[in-house]
This record gives sequence, structure tokens and C-alpha cells, in this order.
Amino acid sequence: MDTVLSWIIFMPLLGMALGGVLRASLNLLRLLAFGSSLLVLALALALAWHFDADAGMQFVMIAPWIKSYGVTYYVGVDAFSLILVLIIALLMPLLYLYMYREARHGYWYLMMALQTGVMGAALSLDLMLFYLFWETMLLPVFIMIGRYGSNNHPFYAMKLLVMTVFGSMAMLLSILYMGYGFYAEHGFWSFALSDLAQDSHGALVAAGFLLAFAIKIPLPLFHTWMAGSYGSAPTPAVVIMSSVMAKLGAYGLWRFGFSLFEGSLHHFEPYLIALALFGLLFFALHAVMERDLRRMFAYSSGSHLSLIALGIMIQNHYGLSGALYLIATHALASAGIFLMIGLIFARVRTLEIAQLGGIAQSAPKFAFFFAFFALCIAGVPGTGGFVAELLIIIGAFEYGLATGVLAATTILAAILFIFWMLQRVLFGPQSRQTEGFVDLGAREVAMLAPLVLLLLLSGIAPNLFTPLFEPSLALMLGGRP
Amino acid sequence: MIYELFLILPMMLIVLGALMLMLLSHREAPLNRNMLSVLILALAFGLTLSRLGEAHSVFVFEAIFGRSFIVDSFSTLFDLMILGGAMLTLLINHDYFKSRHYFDGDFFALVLFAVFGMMALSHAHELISAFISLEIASLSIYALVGYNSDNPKSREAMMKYVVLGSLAGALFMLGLALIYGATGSTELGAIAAHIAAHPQDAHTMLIIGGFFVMVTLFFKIGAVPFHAWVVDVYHGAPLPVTMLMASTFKIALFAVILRIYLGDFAALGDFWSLPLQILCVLTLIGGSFLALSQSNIKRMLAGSSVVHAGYMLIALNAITLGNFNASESILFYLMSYFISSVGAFGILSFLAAHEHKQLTFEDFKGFGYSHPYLAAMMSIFMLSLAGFPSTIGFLGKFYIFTGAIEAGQIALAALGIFVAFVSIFYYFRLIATMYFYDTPKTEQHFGFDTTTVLILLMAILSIWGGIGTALLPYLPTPDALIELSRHAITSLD
Amino acid sequence: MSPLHFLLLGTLLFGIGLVGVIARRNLFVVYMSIELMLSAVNLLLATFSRIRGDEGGAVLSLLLIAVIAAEAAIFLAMIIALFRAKRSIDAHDFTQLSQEHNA
Amino acid sequence: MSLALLILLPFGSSLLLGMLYLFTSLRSERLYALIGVGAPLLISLIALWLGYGQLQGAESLHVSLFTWLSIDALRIEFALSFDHLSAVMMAFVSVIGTLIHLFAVGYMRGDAGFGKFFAYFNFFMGAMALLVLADNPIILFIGWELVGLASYLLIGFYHRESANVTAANKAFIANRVGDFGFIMALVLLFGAVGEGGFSFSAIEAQIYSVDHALLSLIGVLLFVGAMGKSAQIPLYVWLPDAMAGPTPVSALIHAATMVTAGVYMVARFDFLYVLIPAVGLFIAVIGILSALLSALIATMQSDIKKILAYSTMSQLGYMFVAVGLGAYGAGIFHVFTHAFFKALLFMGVGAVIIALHHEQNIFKMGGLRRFMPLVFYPMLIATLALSGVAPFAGFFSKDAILAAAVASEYPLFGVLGLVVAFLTAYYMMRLLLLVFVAPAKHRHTSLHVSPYLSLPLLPLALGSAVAGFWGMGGAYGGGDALTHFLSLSDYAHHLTHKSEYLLALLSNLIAFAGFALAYRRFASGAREPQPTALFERWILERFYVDALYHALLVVPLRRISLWCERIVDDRFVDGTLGLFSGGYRTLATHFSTLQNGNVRHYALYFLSGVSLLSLLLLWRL
Repeated sequence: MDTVLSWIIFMPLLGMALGGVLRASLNLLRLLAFGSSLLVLALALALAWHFDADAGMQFVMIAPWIKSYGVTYYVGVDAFSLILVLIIALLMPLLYLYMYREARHGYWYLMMALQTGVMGAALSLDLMLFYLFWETMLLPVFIMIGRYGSNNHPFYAMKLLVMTVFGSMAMLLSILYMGYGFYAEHGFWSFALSDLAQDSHGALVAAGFLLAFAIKIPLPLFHTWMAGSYGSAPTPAVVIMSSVMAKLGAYGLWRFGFSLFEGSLHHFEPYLIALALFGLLFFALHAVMERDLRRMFAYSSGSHLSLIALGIMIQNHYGLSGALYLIATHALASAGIFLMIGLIFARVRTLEIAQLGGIAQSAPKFAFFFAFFALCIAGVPGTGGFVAELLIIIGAFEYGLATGVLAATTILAAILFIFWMLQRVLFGPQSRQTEGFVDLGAREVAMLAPLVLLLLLSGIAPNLFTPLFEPSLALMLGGRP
Repeated sequence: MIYELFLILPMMLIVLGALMLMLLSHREAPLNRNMLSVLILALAFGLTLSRLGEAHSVFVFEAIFGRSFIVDSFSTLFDLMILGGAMLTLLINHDYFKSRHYFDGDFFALVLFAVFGMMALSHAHELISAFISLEIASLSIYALVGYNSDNPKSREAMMKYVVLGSLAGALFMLGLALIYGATGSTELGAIAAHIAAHPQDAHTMLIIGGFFVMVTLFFKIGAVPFHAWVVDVYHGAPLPVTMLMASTFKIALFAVILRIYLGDFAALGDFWSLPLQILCVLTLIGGSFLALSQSNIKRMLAGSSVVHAGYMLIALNAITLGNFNASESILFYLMSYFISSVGAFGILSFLAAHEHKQLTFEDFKGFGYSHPYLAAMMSIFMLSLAGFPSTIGFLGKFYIFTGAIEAGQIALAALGIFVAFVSIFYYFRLIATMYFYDTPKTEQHFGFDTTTVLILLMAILSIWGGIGTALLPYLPTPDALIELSRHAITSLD
Repeated sequence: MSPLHFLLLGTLLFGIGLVGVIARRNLFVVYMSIELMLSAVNLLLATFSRIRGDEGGAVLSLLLIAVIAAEAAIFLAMIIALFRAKRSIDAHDFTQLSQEHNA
Repeated sequence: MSLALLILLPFGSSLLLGMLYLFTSLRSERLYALIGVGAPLLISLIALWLGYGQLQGAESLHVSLFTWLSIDALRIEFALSFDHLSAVMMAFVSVIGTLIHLFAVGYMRGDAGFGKFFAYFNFFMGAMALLVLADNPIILFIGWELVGLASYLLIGFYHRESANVTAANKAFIANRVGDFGFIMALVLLFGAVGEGGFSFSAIEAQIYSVDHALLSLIGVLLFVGAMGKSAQIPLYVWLPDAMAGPTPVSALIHAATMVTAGVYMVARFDFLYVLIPAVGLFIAVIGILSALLSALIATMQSDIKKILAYSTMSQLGYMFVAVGLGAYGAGIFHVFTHAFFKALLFMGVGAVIIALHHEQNIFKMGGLRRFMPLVFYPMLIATLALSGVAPFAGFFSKDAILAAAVASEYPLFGVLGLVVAFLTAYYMMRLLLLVFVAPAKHRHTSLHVSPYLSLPLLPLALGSAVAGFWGMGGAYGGGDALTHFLSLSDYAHHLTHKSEYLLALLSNLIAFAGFALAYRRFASGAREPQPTALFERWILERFYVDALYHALLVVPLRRISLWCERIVDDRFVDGTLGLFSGGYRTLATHFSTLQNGNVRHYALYFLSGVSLLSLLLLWRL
């Protein structure tokens, strides 16, 4: 049982290696990809089933890796990482469904590698191991953008790489410094989170981590890689970036911010909250006049991620649970919307909003799903997005009146652009490009339906999901003054 | 007597082999001289390997040579690295040798002489013998650099190397003279004893002399501002020679640098650290400047080798500040750099052998599609050189930076990390070039031959060294390498 | 003539050699300057040997002369090779490997 | 369980219809109509049955379906309650809803989106039921937003026309702006009293512990939500545009039910507003201003539906005057009566529009009385009711409001209310005359009105005529039955019977004055008004409010958006980054030019390095 996490992490890599060794044909490769991702999904569901919400870290596995520096292979799952694991495990088969007809082998290999990377980052509890996954998950995305992207993609691939690596290099320095600090204090090396959390670390060390996460999330002013890379990346990469990798940034803020920097985080708290509040509106405003659909939703993601960051940084029960809930629901909703944007691109070969329009006329199913995801992002009640936003707003008001009022603008943020976008994409007269727009096929419906169902369920009966993390939140917050 | 003879047998084998190759050089014998030299190296390697792990420290033929040559576990490890490096260099260039007409017997004899010089360098326990070994290695390499005398670039590279090398050699001799003047001996142990005996002295002459000696060695490893030759010479030299210089020769140089620093000048660490820090900063930044602005892969790798020298200088600096653990990190770094750079150069040589390309970034457009396997391996080497996690290069940097932080050199570690960040630009530029552009060429068949198998081996080693964990029993982990290094270092005390 | 004078002379010679390496374009002169530096060092060694009353230094200088000879051989061979190819041994004529020609 | 059915039935049928429409090729209008009308019919039966129970004095019903959310102190039950207030609302919403559904069967006949329409329509019914039945403010808010969503979908139903979608967007955005206030109010309220439970009864029990200033803030913010939903100044601009939707939509959502949700919500929070009469006054001011403004605009409009839209807004203003002054019963009474005649008017207008092939300009109509008497007479009744002519339904409810206004400390409300009554009578009669009485502009040969379109008018006409008797005040022999039934925390003053008679007389006179003026000007037809006076032009251009909003909000928003991209991103962030990376590269290039290939230069670098470093060493010694 204690190896289950390792299976979850490395199953896709195994599939990838198998494919490489066998020089797999496209069909076999597809089989391997689906097989590995479905196995991971099954394992993840089993994990959730056996998960004990009242306990902390579970399914822990520790193995030595670099003994001389106390670096270990150390994985474990708690409520927060479980949510990410479930998201990743759920999204991957859907993404494979999306790229079912993809004939380029490299694509499949990269996706499998990517799954291992993000899964590892979500589960590792040793800082060096985390850093390893954190960096390696970037590579497949880098190559996917550069290779399979569009719109000046080599440039944006490089920009993404350079900016995010800059952040993670800062984090590396912090990790090394903490590791040495631990060694100096205790006389032996360790990079395990639980060990390092015993010591208190200074603000500068925290800054390294925060920089990495701020870039990955991204918070405003650290965001300029985002729109370009989203705009030029192929759809599965965009989905992973917005639904998983950006969330991993928020996850990092939580996982490391609260355990390692409990003492020094308050130095940054007002700035981070201000930045998040600024980002909330800034990104939404940004999206208003965006001409490219994918870039528009990149900014929309940015706005929501700022909200997530806000929920985390206000550090109260509502904020944190709202952030967690938003992580899950926004991951699903943005996955849905980006998949559908991918479908648009596949059909009409353009994402210029001005060239779209009238899709609803010939493709009602498409219009329904698209509008559903858009409304979910806008936080309409009945979808999970509303629950999350409500919780974060409550948390923000508990934190302070001004913060609350600004956080509540999230109600307004999305409507600034979403409805105008819907009008220009789905409604109105058909353009030359969208004439005879083909409606969703069965495979595409099968790919989107699980997302819709989950989002609806999470909006109608959120109490089905919250008990998963609620106890550990209470535990965590109960432990602090 | 016999035991001592046995100890120096590998070196003797190499010399004898070199002589034999020289004698055979003008025969029109249907002889694979490359394989012959590899065989000789392998023999020596095997002999040396048998001693690995046993702790020993013997001055060979003390009666004749004095204390000028030592055989200890430190030198054994370095011998192994040098021999292995040379062997791999020769093997991996198998195709290249076949594709060029000018590689005759003399070439391999010179290689063996160079190897002999390097081995002697790692055994040198005395500045004169170190100098002579250095010159043996250097002179052979001078000749090797200009070996293709029909190529104007090759000639020019040789000219630059010879002129600057001799200048550096003159400085070494000056330093040696000053040290002799100050202490009356050039034997490392005696110098150390002298320092220990006169703790109150300023040791001005000794320090200046030592500084000159070090300058020469830093010149050879290409530290800024003594780096100017590196890019040109690496570019002009035939590929196998570039590989030899970039990897094996550097290993030998660090052998003697470490021996001098750890044994001899340890007591004077205070004086070393400031100039060393300046060198470090200059080398890291200057190297990254050089590497950034190149459009030829060979020159880019040359520029980046300057940066890698800079990383090792960080560790060296940590040593002068008393963190002797950092020496292991230099050893590990040398191995990691060796593995990845030999792999990268190997791919270049493979291409040069088969396609006669210029080897600029332009030439690599679409390489990922014409040569998917080679491109994947090239990416691994680039990642490793850039210090991306999950490769051996990352662990190398990890040790270096941790060592620096341990020695209180956080600023240097930060600079190192920053330069590693800058290196993303030029290493990933190659990856991007390989994968982001289309090529009209169809996919080339990937066949297993000496060269490709070795490149593959290097690639696997890069990955294994980065992530090999104790999870896979029976396989040594990167820890094993570090243990080995630690063991070797202990023999210096 | 105290040993100190010899030390001064040696240093001076070394300095002249250094300047020669930088200032002269003719590779042959450069070579001679380097030889001058090496000889200066030998002089220094011999002097130090004398000062310390220890023959070791003199022996060292002998050893070094052998090294210098080997270096001379390769240097001269190189100059000949260069001259053969280009009919010139001016250092400025050999700048093909440079940033400008970087390709 | 029957309460749950009230919600589940319409949502379920909406889901079913939607699935059928999206995923099958089934396009039988009969099937869609059966399901689509069946669900509201069933819920109106249930609602009437339950409401009858309430009338008979049954305990109010509470049912908690499941725990919606439970985080820390936030425990939200998905709970429904059926008390007197929701009984009244639910009864007329479901009954009128059913009639309009029936009407829509005729109206939407032959439309390709027939199934979709009923899916949306049923969805709206479910959302409205949720709003009305919600037992706590959060669930109420969910219903509140979902009716907005339904409204958005239905306004933009003919989405081929971009203008319709723009109208839909406008509606949703204006509503969302209101909701911004609403949700802040809820969150503040939760912060104040949430620890002890968040159902309406729990809030009511704790409301006295809340600080007065905070309570006022909450009250204002809640009303901001109502402004959006019920189209009051300044968030009213969406309502006239919302007429872009199919006419049944305008009848159901934008006249009878959804727009009155704001009034309902204020009445629901009566226990809160009772404590803050100052905020009530603010509400009343907004209400009367909205009423006046929209009545003025309505007098100059030529689009038949827009006239009704402004009229709706005007009547909503009345209702807010009532609830603002503490006459909650009167407010809900007017909601109740207004639903009948306004729904009727819209449906009549819908029949006219269908008959005239989607002609909406009243100046191009005329003489329709002969062709469609079944439409004209019900509409006449509704007009009389709306104008407050005794003894039609509107008279009693409007009179109750006016009485409360006159009796209040600010009788000016009463005066302005009478002015609005005059304008109402004027523009309604103007509409009726121009459409039905004035000479026809074209020769109509056959104008067929489907029974689906005309028959539902009749019960509504009956309602418009008699619904007022339920709430008839004491002066007329009634017993304020409705107000007593609702038993809200009214605090409005009452007039003496004598003054009430006087007021009734006055208001009837004023209404007839309005009729007379309209008759003089329009009975024999008129051309479309060409505004001459400045004030007239202002009215015709709706006081330029839309243009103002565009210039003050939309344009700067787009500017800022572009500014974010060009200045913040490109210049500031990327510019700074570019400065560093570009600087590094420039340095690198300069450094590399040192690499000029000349060996003597190389030697120079070498030796200068050596000498500088040795000088450093010497200096350190």
C-alpha cells in the first residue's frame, strides 16, 4: 500500500519507457497512454476512497536517494495534494481523448512524461525531490509549445522557460540554504519538509520560494510569460498549464509557505494580498480587449489564480477552503474551456475573436458546453465556481472590510469580458470561418461531460466534497494561534 | 621494488605503447591504431582499477626520484578518470577517425604521450615534476591541436595555444623559482613543512610564487581573464583533441590543483580566497558572456567550459575557506562534466564524421526529426550541462553550491545559480533549435556502432547519475561516486 | 656583484621578455622573448641556489633547460608550418578564429 | 417533499427538455409543449394546494433537503420554507407562469428553438421557485442569480441578432452589479450573525445584536441587489432592452415575476429594514424617482414593448416606495395585482405582435379592435387596472401604496405618486388608442389569433378585475386580508377612512384626466412624435443615460484594458525584464568582441590579469 503513490507517479513514465523500448506504433502508444492514465485514475480513486480525512500525511514512502546529503525519495499525500492528484488523474484521460487522433508520436510521449512530472510535484515531500519534479515538469511543456505550438511559439516557449526557471533557481538557492541551515543546527543533512519545518527560516529564504510560486501561479507583474505561452501552446499543454501547473504554484504557496515560513510569511502577507487583489481585477481588465480567445482565458485564469492566492494568503478557514475549492473547480472549468477552444481552433484554424461568431447557430451542443464552462468561470451559482468564490469572499471579509470589498469584485471581474466574448464567439451572425461549424461528436461530448457533471455536482452539493479537506483544515488552523 | 614497479606499470605501459605506435607510424600496416591505443589504455585502466579502493600512499622509487612522485588513492582515482576519459574519447571518435585521412600513428602516439603527461601530473608531488608532466601533456596537445596542418584554423589554433601556453609556462617557472627561493625546496611536503615551521612569516615570496604557479594552472583550465585562448583553440582543434582538452586534460589539471591546495597551501587559505573569489566571479560571468554570443556549437561548448571551470573554482574557494568537503564536489563535478561534455562532443563528432557540417546552431534545425535518438541524447547532455535536475549535472552543481553555502559563500552560490540560469539561454537554444524547426530531411536510421553506443552510454550515465536511487538495489547510486571521491581525498591528509 | 644583483637582472630579463611577447608582432621575436623569460627564470633559480648554498636549484635549472629545448622544438616547427602556409609569421595575419568569423 | 417537488419538477423537466433538444433529433413541438407546460401546471396545483393550506392556518412548512455547505461556522442547509409570504408569491408565480407557458406554446409555434425555449422557461420557473422558497439568504441568492441567468438566456434567445445578445449581456451585467452589493451584504450579515445559523428565522432572532451602522450598510447593499434585479435607478437600463426576448419572456420574467424579486427580497428582510427606517426612506426615494423617470420616458416611446417595460419599471418604483415606507403588505399586494395585469398586457401585446408579423411600433398600428376583440377587451381591463381605476385590481393596491405615502412623514411621495398615476393613465391609454382604436395604417385582411394566444388572457383579465378584492383596505369594507395574511412587520401609518376616500377620488380623477389627454391627442391617430422642445428630446432619448454609461464605464474600461497590455505588460514588466536581459546580452557581445583572434591581445589580457591580481595580493600582504 505504501508504494501506491509511486505507482501513481511513475505509471505514465513506465508507459512512456515501454513505448520507447518497443518503438511503439501509434495504436500501441495510444493504448499505453490511455492504459497508464486510466490505471492512475483508478489508483487515485482508490486512494481517495481509503483516504482518512482526519489524519495528516498518508501513504508515506521514504527511501534514501543521495545519502551523503540526506536527500530522500519522500512522497505522501494529504487533503490538498489529494485534490491535485485527483484533478491530474481525471484530466489526463480526457486530454488523451482530446488528442485521440494525434498522429505525432512525440506528443504522446511528452504527455506521459508531463503527467509524471506534475504528479511528482504534487506528491513529493522532500524539497530536492520537489525541485526535481518542479523543474522537469516544465520540459515537456517547453517542447510541446516550441514544437506543436502556433503564433511565434519558439519565442514564447523560451520566455516561459526562462521566466519560470528564474523563479525556481531562486527557490533552489533557498532550498540549499535551508538544507545547510538544518545541517548546521542538527549536524546531519536533510531536505525533508517535515525536518526543515522544525526550524524557522528568514524572510529572504521565503522570498526565493515566493518568487518561484509567484511566477508559476502567476501573480501580476510576474505574469508576462503567461498570455504568450497560453496563446501559442497546443491545447493539452494549455490545459495542464492552467489546470495543473498554475495550481501547483498555489499548492506550493500553501505547502511550503505555511510549514516552512510560518514565522516569516507575515512580512510578505500584505504585499501578497495586495498583489492578489490587484491581479484579480488587473487580469480581468486585461482580458476585456484581448483579441485572441486563448489569451483571453489565459488572463481569466490569471484572475482566478489571484483569487486562489488571496484565499490562501488570508489564512482563515473560509479563505483556505475556498481556495482549495476554487483550485479544483477552476481546474475543471478551465480545462473544459481550453479544450473547447482547442476544438474551435481545430475546426476553424483561428482564435481571433473577430473572426468567430454564430457558432451557436450550427452547433448548439458546442454552444451549450462552451457557455456552461464560461458561466462556471464567471461563478454563476449552481456551479462549483460560485461556492469557491463565496467562501473566499467570506474569508476576505473576515480578514478586513477593504479586502473583502475588493475580493467581492470577483463577482464583477469575470463579467467584464465573458459575456461580451460569448456574444462574439457563440452568437450573432456566422462569420466566413464559422459557417457550417461542426457540432460536437460523441467522443468530444464524452470528453467534456465528466467535467460538466463534476462542476454541476460541486455547485449543487458542495458538501459532498468539502469533508475531504475540511477536517485537516480545521486541524491545521486549530494548531495555530 | 617490484611492488613499486607494479604501481607505475600503467604509466610505463602508456609510454611504451606510445613509443610503439611511433615506431609503427610509418608502416603501411593494415592496423587499427585507434583500437590499439584503446587497448593499451584499457590495459592500464584495468591495472589501475585493481588498486581502486585500497588505501595507500607510496612515494615511488624514493631513492631515485625523491619524493617527487606519489601513488595514492587520490592519484589512482584520477588515473582512472584520465585513462577512462582518454579511452572514451578515442572510442567515441571512432567514426571521426575513419572519416579523416590525417589521423595516422603519430596522432595516437601523441595522445598516449599526452595521457602519460596527465597521469604523471596527478602523481606529481613536487612542482618540478608537476611542471615537466604538464609540459609533456601540453606539448603533445600543442602538436595535436595543429595536427591537421592543412587546415588553417587548426594551425592558427596551435599557434595561439603554443604562444600563450609557453607564456604561462614561463610564469609557472617563475613561480617555481620564487617558491624555491623562499623555501629551498619544490617538494609539496617540504613547502607545507616550511609554512608550518614559520607561522609568523609573511611568506610574501612564497605566496607570489604560488600565485604564479596557480595562474598557469588556471590558464590551462581557462579561467577568466586567462581564458582568451579557450574558444579559439577549442574551435580550431580537431574534434577529438577538443574533447581531450575539455574533459580529460581538465581532470588532470584539477588533480594537481587539488593536491597543491589541499596539501600545500591550505595554511595560506586566507590569502587565496580573495583573488580566487575575483577569479570565480570573472570566470562565471565572462564564461557566460562568451557562451551566450556564439553561433557555433563547438565555440558555445568552449565558452560554457569556461563557466564550468568557474563552478569548480567556487568549490576551490570553499576549500580555501576550510571546507575540505568541497573537494569531493570538484571530483564529482569533473565526472559529471566529463560525462555530459564527452557525450555532447561525441554527437558533434558523429555528425562531423558523417555529414561534414559546420556545426552551427543553424545546422541543428530540425535535428530532432532527422535524428530523433541522437537529438534526445543531445538534449540530455544539454540538460546535464545546464544543471537541470534529474541529470548528473544537477547533482554536480548541487554539491558545489551546497559546499559553497557550507563555507559561508552564499553570494558565490547565488552567482553560480544565476549563471546556471543564464546557461539556460544557450543550452536550451540548442534544444529549441533541434526540436522547434522542421527539416526537409527524412529520419535517418539510428544504427548501433561504437560511437553511438558510447553516446548512449553517456546519456544513460547522465540520467542515472542524476536520479539513480537506492530504490534500485544492486546498482550503485551517485552516492557511490561521492564515496569514492571522499575516499580518494582522505589519502591527501 | 652580490646575488641580489643577479636576482634583479633575472627579474629585469623576465620583464623584458614579457614586454616582448606583447609588443612584438613577429612570432619569431615572440618566441625569443619567451626564451628570454625562461632563461631569466633559470638565472633566478641558479641565484637562489647560490644564496641558499644548495645545489638543488642548479639541478632544477638543468632539468628546466631540457623542457625549454622541447618547447623550442615545437615552437620552431610551428613557425615553419605557419610560414609555409602563409608566407608570413606576423601574429596579426592569423586572426581567422575570432568572434567576427564566428560561424 | 411536495416543497422539493416545486423545485425539482421544473428543473427536472428543463433538464429533460434540454437533453432531448441537444442530444436527440426529436423535434415534436407537441412533446416539448406537453413537458414544458406540464411541469408548471403541476407546480401551480401543488402551490395552490399548499397555499390553500396556509390560508386555512396551517403551520408554515420547512424542509431541509441536505446540507449544502458546512465550513467552520458556515452551515448552509439546502432548505425550503413555505410561509405566508412565499405562499402568495409562489401561488401567483406558478399560476401566471402556467398561463404564460400556455401562451408561449402558441407564440413560439414553428420556431426552431421551440424545445430550447421551454427548457429555458422551465429552468426559470425552477429558479424562481428556489428564490421564493429559499429558507436562507444563500439559497435565495442562488435562485436570485439563476433567474438572472434564465433571463439572460431568454433575452438573447434570438441570438442571431447581435443586438439581442447585447441586450442580454446588459441585463446580466446590470444584475451582476447589483449582486455585487447583494453578496457583500450577505457576507457582512454572515459575519455579524452567522455563528448562530443563517436561516431567515435564525437571522431574525439575532438581528437585534447587530450594530446599527453595519445594519444600515447591509440594508443599502441588499437594496443594491434589488436595484439590479428590479430595474431601479441607476441599474434600470437593462430592462427596456430586455424586451428583445420573445414576448412570453417579457411577460413572465420582465413583468410579472423576476423583476419583482427585489421587492420580495426586501419584504423577506422586513425584520431587518424595520430597524433602519432611514434606509427605507432611501429605498422609497429611489423608488419614486424611478417611477417618475420611467413614466416620463414611457410617454414618448413608440415601441410597444418598451412602453410596457418602462411601465413595469414605474410600477416597481411604486412597490419600492411602499416597502421603503414600511408598507410591506401594500408592496406585496401591488406585486400580486401587478403580475396579473402586466402579464396580461404583455401577452396581449404579444398577440398583436404575432398578428402583425413582428411589428412593434405603435404608430404603424391601428384599428385592431375589430380584428381581435378577445385581445382588446382583456387589455382594456388591464389598462384600467394599471391606471388604478376603481374597482379594478390595480386601484386597491395602488391606493394602499398612495395612502401609505400620504400618511408618511413625507407626503411628497404621495404627490409624486399621483403625478406618476397621471402619466401612467396617459401612456397606457395612448398605447391602447393607437393600437386598437386609431385608424389603421395598413389594410389588414386576415388577422388570425391562435386560441393559445388569446385564451390565457381571459383568466388573467378576470384576475386583473378582481384580484384587488383580496387586499381591499378597511375603507372599502375589506379587511386588509392579504396584509394580515402576510403578517409582515409593517410600520406604515394609516389614513383615516375619510381621507382615504378623498385620495381614491383624487387618484381616479387624475387617471381619467390622463385618459382624456391621451384621447384628445391620439384617438384619431397620430404620427410618430418629432421632438421639438429640449425636454421632449431628453425624454425621447431617455435622458441620455445609456450614452452616459457608455462614456463613463464602457469606454474607460476598454481604454484601461488596452493600457494594461501596452503600458503595464509591454513597457513596464517586459520592458524592465528586457532591460536586464538585453543589457546582459549587450555586455556579452561587447565582451566577446575582445575575442578578436589576435594572439597578442590575448596575451595582453592574460598579463594584465596576472599583474592586477598580483598587485592585489601584494597590497593584501
